[in-house]
Amino acid sequence: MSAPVRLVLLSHSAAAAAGVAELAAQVAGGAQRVRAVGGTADGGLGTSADALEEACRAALDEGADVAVLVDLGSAVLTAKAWLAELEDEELARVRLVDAPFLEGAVAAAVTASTGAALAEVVAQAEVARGLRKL
Amino acid sequence: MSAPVRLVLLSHSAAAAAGVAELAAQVAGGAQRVRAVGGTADGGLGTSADALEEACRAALDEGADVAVLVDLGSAVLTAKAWLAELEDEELARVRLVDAPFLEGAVAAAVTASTGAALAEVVAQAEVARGLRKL
Amino acid sequence: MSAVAREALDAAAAREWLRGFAAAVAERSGELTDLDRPVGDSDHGVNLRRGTEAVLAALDADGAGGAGGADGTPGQVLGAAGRTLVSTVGGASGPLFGTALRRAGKALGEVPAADAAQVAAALRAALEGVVRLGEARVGDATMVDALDPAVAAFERAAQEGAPLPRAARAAAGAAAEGAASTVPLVARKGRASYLGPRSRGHLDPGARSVELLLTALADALGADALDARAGEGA
Amino acid sequence: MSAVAREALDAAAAREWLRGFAAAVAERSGELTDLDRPVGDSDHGVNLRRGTEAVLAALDADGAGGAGGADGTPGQVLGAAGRTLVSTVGGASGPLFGTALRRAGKALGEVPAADAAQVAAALRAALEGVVRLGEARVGDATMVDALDPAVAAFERAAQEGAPLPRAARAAAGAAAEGAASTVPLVARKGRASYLGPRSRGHLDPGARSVELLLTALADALGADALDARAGEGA
Ligand SMILES: Nc1ncnc2c1ncn2[C@@H]1O[C@H](COP(=O)(O)OP(=O)(O)O)[C@@H](O)[C@H]1O
Ligand SMILES: Nc1ncnc2c1ncn2[C@@H]1O[C@H](COP(=O)(O)OP(=O)(O)O)[C@@H](O)[C@H]1O
Ligand SMILES: [Mg+2]
Ligand SMILES: [Mg+2]
Ligand SMILES: [Mg+2]
Ligand SMILES: [Mg+2]
Repeated sequence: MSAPVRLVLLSHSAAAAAGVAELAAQVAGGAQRVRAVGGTADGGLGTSADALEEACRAALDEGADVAVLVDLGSAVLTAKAWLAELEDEELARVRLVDAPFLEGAVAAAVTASTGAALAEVVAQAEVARGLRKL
Repeated sequence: MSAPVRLVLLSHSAAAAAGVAELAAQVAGGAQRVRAVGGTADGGLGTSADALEEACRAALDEGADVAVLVDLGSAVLTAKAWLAELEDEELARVRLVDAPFLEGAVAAAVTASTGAALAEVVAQAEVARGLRKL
Repeated sequence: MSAVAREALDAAAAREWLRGFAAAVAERSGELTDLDRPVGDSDHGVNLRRGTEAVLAALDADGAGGAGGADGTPGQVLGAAGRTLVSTVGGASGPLFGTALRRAGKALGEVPAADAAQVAAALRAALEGVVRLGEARVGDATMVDALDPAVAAFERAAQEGAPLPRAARAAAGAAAEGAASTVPLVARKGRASYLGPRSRGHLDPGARSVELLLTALADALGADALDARAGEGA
Repeated sequence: MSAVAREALDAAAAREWLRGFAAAVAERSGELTDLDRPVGDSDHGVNLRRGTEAVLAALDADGAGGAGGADGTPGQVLGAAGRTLVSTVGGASGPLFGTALRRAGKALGEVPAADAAQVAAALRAALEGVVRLGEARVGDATMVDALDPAVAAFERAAQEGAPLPRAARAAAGAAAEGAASTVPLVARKGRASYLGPRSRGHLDPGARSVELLLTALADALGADALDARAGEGA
């Protein structure tokens, strides 16, 4: 059996992260699977590497694998800079997802809720890139 | 000169709409260009056609054109059902955008901030579909 | 439920239809939400109930005067209810059911009392509106799987000269079968489609609601009274 | 600013470098943010200031003992500051400057006092870290347009046997030119790239900060003292 997958949603906006987490948790049938990380420590718009680390660490420590979704380019940099510090064993358990923030989070949450493994969760979220709505 | 363009962001989550609006307003250099519409009238997750109508109507009444971004499939239905009731003159001034919610909103906001016309704002937002982050 | 079989859908019957639908949704709200759990976001009953309660409130507020009043046409009654559903439901079912009722209302036009053929045309318009909006086809595991055969059954009955209530009962039966047919299907529209093949094995909640809607129509038209009479006659 | 020209970058010099950078950022914070207005989101000065203040606080807290203390190596001092920047800045410049300092620190390894060649290698590692993380090339209108020529100028000076402070001054000069070179460019990385061709005509804020960083290095190494002495000697 593969490890359960937790989502970490990293946005420059605390509200955007929390709102998307709320949507993802609804389709995933449970908030425990999704962690929102948004805004700077002083409440402004930005990303906090410390908050990212804390959210990912909590999931890893529970034995879960982690899919990280990011909003804008600089969140990618924050996430990649943090990933660069991980040891190989943990690095294999965290994946940065190349997907639209909200759509990818919802797709990942649905997939994770079925007990799918990290690679499958990431793949489904990345399918959301390019999906048409109309 | 083309009409100014306002964005209306329709999400099932009030927080998601507000957070994305906050990000879009930051890059667009002004909150007056972006309206967040999220959640049901009773504060739950869902979309309110009335709130959508109100936000779009306010923009149209100011003489602005409107680009509507939506989060999930049922928001598309809400928006399309509302659009179906518009008269042709107004219908030409409102466009439903086929783009990822956050990424499309940011691209649309940047484009709108340059004074671009509705068609160009929509086109730039739709480019965000399929863009890679990594 | 009408104690007498009606020969036409007038404004009073339309109001009774909507009230009956609202009552059924209120009663089955939990079941509808449960159906939405495995394949959706567990809100279908809550959504529809919010909408139908708003419809009830508007009917009550209008009294006998406004569009919903005794003076209105059935088309006005349905159109107003459709707008209320679009405004208030909050989920996909709002614009879909709302569009259905609005289109039906529009198709009825100004007629004060619609006969079976006119109701058939209105239901066909409702289906077309739902399909145009949601782009689902039969087999996609949505409400269309209930509404499409229901409309076809109503048309068939009307063409064969069945009385209006019986056509409605046939439609309700076909809707129930159509809803049941969604169980083995893979959803291709709506939230359930996010699940891909894992959506198989569940009855689509919106299809069940369509069954409730058409059952309410048959009830409002007095299909049972007709059946009872038929039973007596036999 | 060091009153005497230094022959090596030791931990004390590294700390002075970081303090000088923090002071420059504090002084120019408004300008940096203004540069970020037309092409970005008007927060570059605020971002970097948040980060460099955290670096100062950590230096103060460490006193003479910890990684930032007199006993540490310059590599430790820079590595710790880099981690602080990644943690605290909140914008793209955080991971980028943070990675630059961490990579520089790592390249310095355990040396207690780095000579010009070792500092050159550290700066090259910093540049490589920034490029690997951000994937910008020269000409994309980012901080790389300042850092790349600065590292090249430093290496050239070091190879030609220039004293450490003079190599740093050459790097600072090249960074300034590199920053200015971004004005006519279309941004292809970072937020400014959202603007497409409309990003043309503006100096990249991150490139200006790199200029401040290298100027602070030259100052911390006492380049001015060296120049003054050279002036006296002439
Ligand atoms: N595109 C569509 N076409 C037809 N019916 C749809 C479509 N999308 C959703 N539905 C119907 O809507 C029902 C779900 O309604 P509801 O739960 O109220 O909305 P939501 O999915 O937004 O939470 C589904 O069971 C399905 O019958
Ligand atoms: N991918 C990248 N590669 C190199 N430098 C980058 C990249 N993205 C952004 N930058 C630099 O970061 C600067 C902006 O920093 P800052 O305003 O603090 O962050 P943000 O853009 O997240 O608000 C830009 O001026 C540019 O020099
Ligand atoms: Mg639902
Ligand atoms: Mg819903
Ligand atoms: Mg910025
Ligand atoms: Mg920023």
